Parts: sequence; structure tokens; C-alpha cells
Amino acid sequence: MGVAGYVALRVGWAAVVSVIIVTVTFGLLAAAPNPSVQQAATQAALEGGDPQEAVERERQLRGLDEPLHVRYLDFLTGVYTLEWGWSEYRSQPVTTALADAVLYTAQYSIPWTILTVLFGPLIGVYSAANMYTWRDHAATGFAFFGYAIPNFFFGIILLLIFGVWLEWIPIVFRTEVPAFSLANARQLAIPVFVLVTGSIGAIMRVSRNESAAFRNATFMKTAKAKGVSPLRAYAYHVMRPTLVPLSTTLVGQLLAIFLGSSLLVEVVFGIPGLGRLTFNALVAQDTNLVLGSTLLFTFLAVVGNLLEDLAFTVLDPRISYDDREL
Amino acid sequence: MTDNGSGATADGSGATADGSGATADGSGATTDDPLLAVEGLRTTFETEAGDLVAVDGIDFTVERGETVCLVGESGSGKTVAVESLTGLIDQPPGRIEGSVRFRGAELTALPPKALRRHRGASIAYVFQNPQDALNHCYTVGWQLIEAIQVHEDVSDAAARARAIDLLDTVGVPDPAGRIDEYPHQFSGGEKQRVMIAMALVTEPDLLVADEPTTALDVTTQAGILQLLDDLKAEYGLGVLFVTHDLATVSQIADRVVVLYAGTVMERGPVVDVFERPAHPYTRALLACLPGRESDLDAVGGAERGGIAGSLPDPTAPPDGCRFAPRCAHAESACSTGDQPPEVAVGDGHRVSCIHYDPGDDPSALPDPTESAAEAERSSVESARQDVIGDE
Amino acid sequence: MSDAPLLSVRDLTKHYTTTRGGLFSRETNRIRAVDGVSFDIHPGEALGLVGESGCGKSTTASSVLRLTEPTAGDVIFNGGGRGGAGRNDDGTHPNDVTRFDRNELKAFRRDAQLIFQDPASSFDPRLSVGASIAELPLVHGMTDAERRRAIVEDLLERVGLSADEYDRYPHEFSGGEKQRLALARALVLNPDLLVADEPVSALDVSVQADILRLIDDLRAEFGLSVLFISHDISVVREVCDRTAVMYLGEIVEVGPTEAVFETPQHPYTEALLSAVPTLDPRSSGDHIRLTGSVPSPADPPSGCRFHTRCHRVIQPDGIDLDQSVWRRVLDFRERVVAGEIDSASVRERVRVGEASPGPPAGRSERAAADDTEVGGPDTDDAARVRAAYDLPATFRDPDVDRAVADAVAALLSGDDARAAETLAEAFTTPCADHAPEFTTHSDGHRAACLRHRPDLPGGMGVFDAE
Amino acid sequence: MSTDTDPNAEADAPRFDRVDWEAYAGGRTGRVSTTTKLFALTVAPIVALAGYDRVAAGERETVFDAFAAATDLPLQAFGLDFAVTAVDYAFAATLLLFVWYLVVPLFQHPRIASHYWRRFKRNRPALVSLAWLFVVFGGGLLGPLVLNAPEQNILAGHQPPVGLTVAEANVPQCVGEVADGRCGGTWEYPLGTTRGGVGVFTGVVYGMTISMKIAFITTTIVAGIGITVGTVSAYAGGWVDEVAMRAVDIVLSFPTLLFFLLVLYVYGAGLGMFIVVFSLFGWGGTARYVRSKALSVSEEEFVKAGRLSGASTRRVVRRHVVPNTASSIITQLTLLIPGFLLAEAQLAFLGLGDSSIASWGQLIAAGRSDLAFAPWIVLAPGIVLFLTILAFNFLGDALLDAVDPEATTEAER
Repeated sequence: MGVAGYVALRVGWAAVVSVIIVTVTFGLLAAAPNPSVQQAATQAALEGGDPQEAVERERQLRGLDEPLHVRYLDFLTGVYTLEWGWSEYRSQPVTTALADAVLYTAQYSIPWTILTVLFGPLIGVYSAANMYTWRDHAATGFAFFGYAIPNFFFGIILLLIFGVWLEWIPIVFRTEVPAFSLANARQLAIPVFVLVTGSIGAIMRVSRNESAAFRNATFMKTAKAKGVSPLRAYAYHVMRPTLVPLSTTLVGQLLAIFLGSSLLVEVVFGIPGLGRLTFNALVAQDTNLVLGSTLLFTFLAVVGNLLEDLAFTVLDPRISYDDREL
Repeated sequence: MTDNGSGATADGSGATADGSGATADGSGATTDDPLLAVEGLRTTFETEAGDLVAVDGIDFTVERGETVCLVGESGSGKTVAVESLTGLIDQPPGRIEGSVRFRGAELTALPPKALRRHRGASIAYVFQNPQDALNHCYTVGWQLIEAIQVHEDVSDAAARARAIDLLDTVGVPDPAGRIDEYPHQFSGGEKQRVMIAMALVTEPDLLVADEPTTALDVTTQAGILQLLDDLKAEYGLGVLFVTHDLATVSQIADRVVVLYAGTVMERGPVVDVFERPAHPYTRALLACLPGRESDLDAVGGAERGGIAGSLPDPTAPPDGCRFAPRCAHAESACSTGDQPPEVAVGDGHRVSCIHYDPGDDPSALPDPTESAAEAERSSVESARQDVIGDE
Repeated sequence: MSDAPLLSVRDLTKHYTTTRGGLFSRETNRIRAVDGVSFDIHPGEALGLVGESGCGKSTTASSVLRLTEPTAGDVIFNGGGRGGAGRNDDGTHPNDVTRFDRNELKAFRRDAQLIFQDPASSFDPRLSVGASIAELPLVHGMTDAERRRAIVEDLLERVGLSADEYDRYPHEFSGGEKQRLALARALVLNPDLLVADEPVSALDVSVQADILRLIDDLRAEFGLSVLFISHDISVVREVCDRTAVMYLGEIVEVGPTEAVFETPQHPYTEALLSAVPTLDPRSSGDHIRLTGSVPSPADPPSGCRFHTRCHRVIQPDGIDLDQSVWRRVLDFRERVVAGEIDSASVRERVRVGEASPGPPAGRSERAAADDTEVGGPDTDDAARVRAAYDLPATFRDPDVDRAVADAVAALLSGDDARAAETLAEAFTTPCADHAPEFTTHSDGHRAACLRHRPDLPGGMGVFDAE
Repeated sequence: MSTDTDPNAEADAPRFDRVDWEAYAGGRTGRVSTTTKLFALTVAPIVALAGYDRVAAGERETVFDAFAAATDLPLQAFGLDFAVTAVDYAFAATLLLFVWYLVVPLFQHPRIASHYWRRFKRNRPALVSLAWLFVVFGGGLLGPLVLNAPEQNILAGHQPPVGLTVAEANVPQCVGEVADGRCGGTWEYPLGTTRGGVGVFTGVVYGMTISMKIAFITTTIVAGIGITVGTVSAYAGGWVDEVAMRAVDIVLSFPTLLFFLLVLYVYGAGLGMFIVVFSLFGWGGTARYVRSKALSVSEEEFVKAGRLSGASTRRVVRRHVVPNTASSIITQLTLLIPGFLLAEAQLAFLGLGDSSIASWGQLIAAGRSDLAFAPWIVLAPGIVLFLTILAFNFLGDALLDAVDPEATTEAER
């Protein structure tokens, strides 16, 4: 079994996981009374109609009178053919609504991810290189501050300072500015900063602790003994092995922060991205849209975990594909 | 010693221990200076319990073409000593004092960058555990080529050809096929050979080998020792060999320096130290070796068995001789002042023990099993109790 | 010493199967860690088991104690009042440890104990050492806490510690003290057999001697039998009455310690002894050099397992080379057949040979010591290949020379298969075809080497040749 | 072996080689430990009360009222008049678990406890963090008994904290003193009030209770499932291991927050559901960690020695493997708790949390619109939340150092 075999196996497993999650989601929805059915009943009752009849009609309309396995297969087909239904709240197909929102989410999450992945390991290794000096303590303090301060709280405070008091940034996100413009950069600077402080701390801590072990490894002594400069030694001999364990946590950490924080940051800063869309769908009781955004996030998580595993395999030469378990 | 040169160097080095004469190989350095001369080397570490003195003022020299063994048990400071030579110790928490002269040039005064040029280029290291000594993320070839290119501006292809050649020199089978493999694909002995190849890339003058065979099986160990001996003869290397294993010392050393608790107990040509050990510690250590009574007659007097007691606390070393608290021959005078000055008891054979006067025969040490020694011991005991009583 | 052995191990085998692959595909790989090991230990006797890392000695120890389940074989333990039993009708033995049920095994635990190699991890860091030792009597039914404590305190003093160290924790002890504690724990149930797995290899020399003497004293005082496992021949020599030498899962030689070490009858024992440095600085450093590395126990060599590295490997009829040249020819053959040497690596070697001036360093004088000529760098590629792989430029035997020349030519022309075939046909050794059987040399001294079989070519008891 | 002549004297001498082990064989040793008995004894009333609540107490009746009515005991006089939820029962049981299995053992083994303490207290920030967490714990436990539950009082809205003033126009009615047209804070509301007149200090203290409940219950569930799955997986091996680890994969790739939103959307959810969902999807990492740790601990010689003692696998696992893995997962759990607290605060802030509880997130959400002129409503709970999360992180870091076996060997050198 070579690389290709392993990748195929791992992708297959990711597909299995996604099916399981989709199934659990279906089970959850199927077991509960459908809100729109209830809504129809309430509506009918208010309008003096027969609630029972309204329920029947609504159920038929939504195909809820079909047997469970048929509905399950329909659901599964729908999910994997991207027929995610009509969003009543947005009056457009769910996929279109999601695609629109993704554009806004991408505007801040791409710079955020790049900055985190770039600076997290760098600061971590720097901290380890200067372990127990004031530089290390400063970096550690920054990291702890970053992941201890709740993103939404930090966002509110910064918005108050820079938006309300100093008026440097707009309080409400303006969608009319072009994506690649200074104005857009200005209004996204604070959300990106908030997210970066939140995520860089975790990455930096992991990098620091992992590279601390490699810093004292004999191979570092070997590198020093053969006359390699400290900078080169850290860049090649510490950074590289640190990336291996880091790769196992990096994607997970980023995803966890992304799933939680994008929701909060978008609500706080009024960015009409995926998080805000999900929030609005929840408030507006738009089942299809709630389901759609949940599935999108789920697939992101599955793909993220897949990439994480593949990265780990590629990065660590000691892992032969033959011995690698899933 | 299979090579015919070592006998001569052993004799020559006996003289150099006193600071005179040298066996220069004509590599352009001043011929009067020894290859490596260490004086008053003292390495301390700041710890929460106070300053930990790992190496407490030791001197030794290494000449070209000779092997000097630093021998001692764990905690004797032997590894710290050799890592202090080129500043491999992190400072802080470490602090290195004393003088380290390499071909007459003072190393401790050098700025880090200049010191780095010496490391690898003229002083190369081989470490104990080949398992971790190579970076698991890079191929063996990459690491060898890095070692070459750090010091020389050569093309990748030329560096690679040299790396293959070196792997062949150190006896890695099929070097061309294996240069692109990762360290985990090599056996322990092969990794150690790769480490030696890496140490040789810049044709150093001094090779520091820190317990290079301890982690290896005995048949593998024999091969590595043989290789080091061959290379010493071929390249005219000075070898500073650190080990806890006296048997290895007897196989490879020209001269021996016995360390205990960071200080030198005894030094001399290997034959003298093994056949006429002077210091009680050396004697006890030799007596500890299992299954070898028949090999050696000199140990005879001492009883087989371990050395009672344990190493002194390195943050608060005892007064006088460091070994006195565990010594069967200790008198009250042993526990006062500093470590006794070294006394010559043979040609280049010197011992740090108050029981000797210059020129004494190393066998002059009183036998501890006699009643006189018993009396000495009890006097030490009472002396100690007096000290405790005073507090 | 009575006639019946305390422990009798017969054809003990432990194969590990490692599973590779995940949920969807499975492959199994069989590691033959211990492959048919037999030995006896008599009451009060100490048997040493020596060998290099990976030879299966530790696996043997844990299989004897059933810490790992052996794959096959009998471990008949006659201690603890079990003596005198004979085999059942179906060939099984009532005292076979490998067949003990739960209760029998628990009783067996009282009679056979183990001390480990690593003092750092031998005690639960969360329990006081006293509690750790006292756990054994508790497990075996002694519920009276005070009595347990009294017994353990008494025992602590017997191993050279003091009773008030009962309440201290493992991190408060040095390595040597922990090994004393480990001895106390092993002794607390008053066993008949003590298995010591590298008990001193993690200790300083000065402490080693202490612990070895303690083991010796306790053994004499309580009539213990000891199975002593070590890689260090000198330690075994010090402690053991008899010694068994293991290589790659098999015992190759066994006998009274002095006999094994003074007159080794197996080339491996000989090489092992020669590799141990002596304490005499005047001794010549001539060692027997073993080529190659230890083969994988997953795929051990056929015939005698040592033949791939043996310096005394037998030459077939019709070949009469210098023994060291023969060894190198066989090494070359092995590596070509295994695909380690192929046309690509040969070509790179030729290129390197051209680039560097003079013959490859380090090889020259070694090869020159042989009675054959060495190919110089100024000859053609074939000579360069021969030099690179330590082969003489010409062999006196024309058949041998032709076979090697053909193989080198095939390699240079890129035909790896033909090279392998040529070499495999031309060079064979009886050692690869026949599994050696034990031959007896003196009282209880036995070795398994084909050199001792007179019916084979080269089998003439060459060990007295020196 | 023994050369003594009097067999009767031997039998009682405390010497290992004179014990007749056959006489002891078959004795029962697998008894229930005292700690377990005491735990069972103390947790029984809580279980009984919960059962009574479920069976006897009516819909809108608190269990204490029902019990008082049934038994004529003046329970109200002891302050036992509040409604008890399932979360409260779980919290009480969890607290007992912590007392008997974490606090009491520390006192039973003072030598090892002081060893850990010496290592722990070298870390200053961790000491401060521990002190702060004690404040939060104490406040959360005792606060509700001392302070009345937060109540709305529109007239007392937007009061500033003690020592601050606010323009009189911004408050409906000033509770404290008015000077120069500015309303000052009073000790009645030390941290000011919200728009609805709820005391921020009271809100923060009640929020501590919620946070403590989340911290303790989720930790217990996560640790319970994680340790069980991890050890069983490590020890059973084979297909059990395979299935368990695949389950961990799934749990780990589950976007818990999203899933909770879905649950919330479909069923509606309170604090109890929050705790259940988050802990049911939070154990993946712990299980994986425990498994690898258990496997490596099993390789340690003291575990082999345990097996060689003749003890059953169950005993070895319970007595040696689990305790030695557990001490190192404490760190992991300490670092999990802030995640749960943060998630609750986020949900509450979005207005998706349990509106019936006074958590810090609720308070921050309540103050958001008034941030410009009444920042204390957001700042006070926000800073407390920040400090608590910070404290857990510092604590986790310090515990890692304190129980890390590598650090132990370092110190031994």
C-alpha cells in the first residue's frame, strides 16, 4: 500500500464519517416535530381552519408521510447532490444563499488563517528558543491573553474603542465596498485581529511546548556541533520536526475557533457571512437553511480533519504508509 | 592498539602531560602548543537549589594522533566538560570559566560566530545516543551535505559525492543507495557510523566522542572502536573519548583522565593507570568490574564489591578531596581544604591524593583491610561527629 | 542439587503477529522473537541467558513467567511443592506453566518472581514503596495490614535498606536503592525462582557490583534459583553457574559458564567474547569482525541463522578461498540477491570512484592485508565496482572469478536479475541449507553449529584450529 | 529453607520466608474500599431526593416544599426553598465525587501531596489562578445562599458601580447620591445595575454558580466516558479498540457547537441539554489521550510487576493504570473546561442560551446595547469570564509541570 492507497483509504473513511454525521442529523430531524408543520397547524388554528388537516397537508407537501427509509434515502441523495432546498427566509435556494455568504466569510477567514499559520509556529519556536527569558514570558502572556479573552467580548470592546470613541472604523459592516479595497481592509482589520489573537495563542503554545522538546534533542546538539548557526538550526532542525505534532492539532484548533468564532464575530461586526446567515436562519426558523449551513460546516470539519491526517503522514518520514492505521 | 603509531604517541604524551614537547602533524599550527589544552575548566549551572558545580576546575591536554579518555561514572561531569570546550552548553543557565586553548588559540574568549567556525571544522563531536543524534525529519544525505556546506562553498553534487565517499569510509554498506534514506531506516551501529562520517566531513583535528558506543551492542561496539582507531591513524586525529566503561578505556586510550564529582582524581598513560592505579577511587572502580579479577593482579588488595555511599551533592561539594566521604583510606586531613594538588607518581602519571609524595610508587597506598586503616576510619568518623557536634 | 530441574523449558516459542493496515485491509507479519528454546534450571542454580538486543532473551523471560503468552512449548515448573509429578497420558504436564488456569497461575506467582531492568519505572510513582511491596501479600490473601507491614519492614532491612523507608516514595530513591527495593518486592512471597532481566545494566559500575553481590547473597541464603538475563557477558560470568547464548530467537550454545567462555564451540559465542573489551591495556585489539547487521526476526535466514554474518561460514566442495574473502563474496551475493546492490547504486559508486582521487579511503589497507590483489582505481569500471564492494580484483580460482566477473558485468549493463541469478548459482553454503543440531562437547556443554558435523564439507571441528 | 526449629514460633514471626501462603490462599481481597463506601453513603441522600422529586413532587412544586408538606419539617427555615433541577442533583453528586476521590486522598497521602504541592507552588501565576478559582468556586457555592436571586427593578436601572458616576439623565432614578447632576454608585449595587435594574454584582455571583456547575459536571462526564473508553480500548484491543477509536474519530470531527444549535433548533434546550450535548461530544480527545497513556503505562515495569504479583487484570488496571493515567489527564480536563464556559457564554450572548439562568454571557448580552454609556454591565462579567478562563489555562500549565514524569526525572538529576 503506497501513498495513493493510503490517501484513498483515508478519503474513503472521511466519506463514511460524513455519512454518519448526515445520518445523525437526519435522525435528529426525523425524531422531532417539524417546526414548519407546527407552524402550519398554529396558523390554521388561528385562521379558524382545521389544524389536523393543515398538518396533513403540510406533511404531504414536505414528504413527511413517506416511509422513514424512503425519506432517509431522499435526504441522503439531496445532501450529496447539493439539492439543499429553498430558503424561505432568504427567498433563494439554500446553496445560493450559502455561496453568497461564503464570499464574505472568506474575506476575513483567509487572511486570518494565513496570519495564524504563519505567525503561530514562528512565535512558538521563538518563545522556545528564548525559553524562560522575558521574551518567552511576553509571548506566553500574549498567547494566554489571546485565548482566554472571549472573542465576542474582545470584539465588543474594540468596536467600542475604535468604532464608537475613535471612529476609525465603521460600526456597521458595509457590503458595498469592493473586496479588494483599502476600505474593506480597514473594516475587516479588527475582526481579523480579534480572530488572530484568539487562535494564534493556541498554535503558539503547542509549537512552543513541542519545539521545547526538540530544542534539547541530541540532534540539535549535533547541529550546533557541526557549526550550524542558531538561526539555521532553529529554522531547519526545530521548526521542521515541530510541524509534525503541530499538524495534528493545527487544523482541529483552527476549525474549532472558526466554527465558534465566525458566528460570534460576524454577529458582533455585522458581517453577512456564514455565521450570521446561520444565526439568522435559526432566529427565522428556516429549517432548510439551518440544515444547509450545519451541513456545510460539517463538511468543512470532515475535510479539515482529512487534510490534517494527510499532512501528518506527509510530514513525518518515520511513518511508512504500510504501518499507518487510519 | 593495532596501529604502530600509538605506542610512540603514548610515550610522547606522557611527556606532554607536563607541558613539554608535542607530536605535531605539520598542519600549519605552532608546533609547541598542544592540539588542545584545557586549564582550570569550571562549569556551573544556576539551579533553584543554588549553583550546581558540574565541572570543578579540571586540566588536560590532547595531542594530535593520540586518544585521551575522560573516564567517570554518571555525575562525574565528563560530558559537561567536553561540551564546555566549544560552548555547546547553553549560557545561561550554564557558566563556563577557565581556559580552553586549541592549537594555542584561546576558545573561551572567542565570540559565538568565531567559535562556531571551529565547531565542525576543526573540532568535531560524536554523541552517545545515535537514536536521537540524527534529525528524524531529514535524510542522512541531507544532514551530511548540510555539515559540508556549512563550512565550505561546494556544489550540491560535489557535496553529495563526498558524503557517499565518507559513508563508505566509515563502513556503511551500499552508501550510494542508502544516502537518501531516513535515519530510522539505519540500525544503531550504522547511525553511529553516519555520525562519525558527519564528524569527518571537514577533516577536523580533534574528534570528541562522548560515550559513542554505550548504546550499542558489544559486537557493534567493537566495530566502532576499531573504526575510531583506524581513523585516528589515517587522519592524524586527536581523539577525546568520554566513557564510563573502563574496559573500553583500556582498549582505546593512550592516556586516561579519571574524573569524580567534577574533579580529576588521577591521570596518566593507560598502562600505568591500569596496572598501577594510585588513587583509591581508581582502585575501587577497577575492583568493581565484574568477572575480570583474572585480567589484572594490581587490584588484588581491594575487596570485590561496590563503593559505599553516593556522589556528593554537586550544589554543596564537600571540603577536601571530593572522594573522601566514600574513601576507605580517608583520614581527617582528607576532609579539609580543597581537592589535594596533583602529585607525580610516574612518568606523566599523577594523582590527587594526600597519601602520596612526589615520586612515590603508586603501590605505596596503605591497605585498608589492615587494622591501621580501621583506626583511620574511626578517626574520620569521630572527626565528623566532632564537626556535627560543633554545629 | 537434586536431579529434577526446578524449571524445565522445552521448545519455547513466541511469535508476535503484527497487524498492518487499518479497517479495510489487513496484513499480518510474523515476528519470531523466540523460536524453539529449551533449557533447564536446577534448584539453587543460576543460569545466564546472554545475547545482543533483539535476540529474544527478554521475551524468553516473560514467556517463562507467562507475562506474555508463549505461542508454543512447555514451561515445566517443579517448585513450590509441585515436584515429583510426571507427564499425563496425553503428553501434557501437570506443572506446565503455559497450561495453568487462573488459580494455578496465581499460586505460581508466589513461586517465581522477576526483577526488571529500569529502576526508574519499576515502582508506581503514586504509591509509597512499602505499599507497592505490601501489595503482593495482600493480593495473596494476607489482609492483616500490620503483619504485612512488619514483613515488608523486615525485608527492607535484609536488602540493605532501613525499615523506616517503607513510607517513602520512589522518586526519593537512587537507582541502586530502587533495585534493592525491586529485590525486596520479588522476594516478599518467598519464591523459588527469581528471573532477573538485565538487573544492573542501568546502574553505574560501582553500584552494579553491590547489587550483584546482594543477589548472590540472597540466592545463597534462601536457596533461590536464578534465571539471569543480560547482554553483558562479564556480569553473567560473575554471577551464573551455567550460561546459554542466544542469537535471533534461538539458543546456539549452552553449558557451564567457564566452559562456554573458555572454550566456545559456536562461532557466534566466539565473536561475542572476542568483542568484549578486556581490562588489559596491553592486549591486542584484534577482534572477530561480524559483517552486516542482525537480520530481521520476521524473516530469519534459512539453515543456521548466523550464517549471514558468520566468520566461519562453510565453503562448499570445489571452492577454496581465504575465509575472509569467502565471507565478502557471500556478503556481495546476499546483497545483490536482496536487491540492495543494483545497477543504479553500482553506477553511482562508479561515478563517486571516478570523482575521488585514489582508492576509496579506509578500505585500502584492510584489503591489502589479504593475500589477493586489490583492483586499483585506474582500471576499468568493473575493477572499480569490485573495489567498492571489497572484492579482490582477481580470484585465484578461475570459476569464482568468472562468476563474479559475470555478475559485475550484468550489474553494469543494468541486468540486475541476471547478476542475482549468477551469484546465487555460483556461491552456496551448506550453512544456508541445513539447520544445525546440538552436539555435546563436554559435560553439559552443547552447541549448535554445522562445523561440528563431520559428514558435511568443512565440518571438522575447526574450533581447535587456533 | 529456614533452619529454625520451632514451627509455632515461626508462624508469627514477621518474616517473609516463614509465611505459609497456602493458608492465606483463597482469602477475599477484592473488598470495596472505605472511600467508595463513604462516597456511596453521602451520595445516597441526593439520589433519594432526586427520586422523590421525580415520583412525589408535583409539576410546579419544589421538592423541598413537597417534602416539607409531607413530613412537616420546617425546611424553608434552612433556606431550602429553591427549585432543584436535574443539573443541581448532578452538581451535588459531582461535588461529592471530587471530595472523596480527589480531596480526601490528598489528605490521606500527605507525603506525596506535599511533593506535588512543592512543585506546583513554584509557579506563581498558577498559585494566583488557583486562588481566583477558589473565589469563583466559593462565590458560586455560597453566593446564592447569601444573596437574593437577581430581580428586575426598572426604576433602579443603569446604576453605576461604586465610585463611579453617570449623568442623571441616563438613569431612571438614582439610588445613590446625586451630585452636580451626576448619579453616584451605592454599595447596594457594588458593580452597578443593568437596564432592568438587576445588580451586576449579584448577576456575576450567580454566574459563578452556573460556571461551576458547567465545569464540574462536564468534567465528570468527559472524564468518566474518556477514561472508560480509553482504558477499555487499550486493554481489550482488537475490534473493540478499532471501533472505539473510530467512534473517537467521529466525535472529534463533529462540529459540536453547530450540532447543539441544531438540537436547540429542533427541541429547544436548557442548561442541562447544553451540558449533556457538550460533554457527549467532548470526550474524544480525552479518550484518545487516555488510551495512548494507558498503553504506555502498561509498558512501564511497575504495571508488569503488578501483573506478576498475581493480581487480576482488573485490579492492576484500577490500582495502577487508571490512577497513573488520570493524574495526567487532569491537565487535559483543566484545559477543556474553558472551552465549555466559553461556548455557554457565546450561546447566551447570541440569545440562544438558557434564558432562565443568570450566566455571564446573558449579562454581557444584556449590556451590549448600553455599552457606550453603561460599560460596566459588559465589562464586569466579561472580565470575570476572561480571568476564569485565564486561570484554568495557567492551572493546566502548572499541573502539567507538577505531574509530568519527565519533569520529575529532571528534578532527580
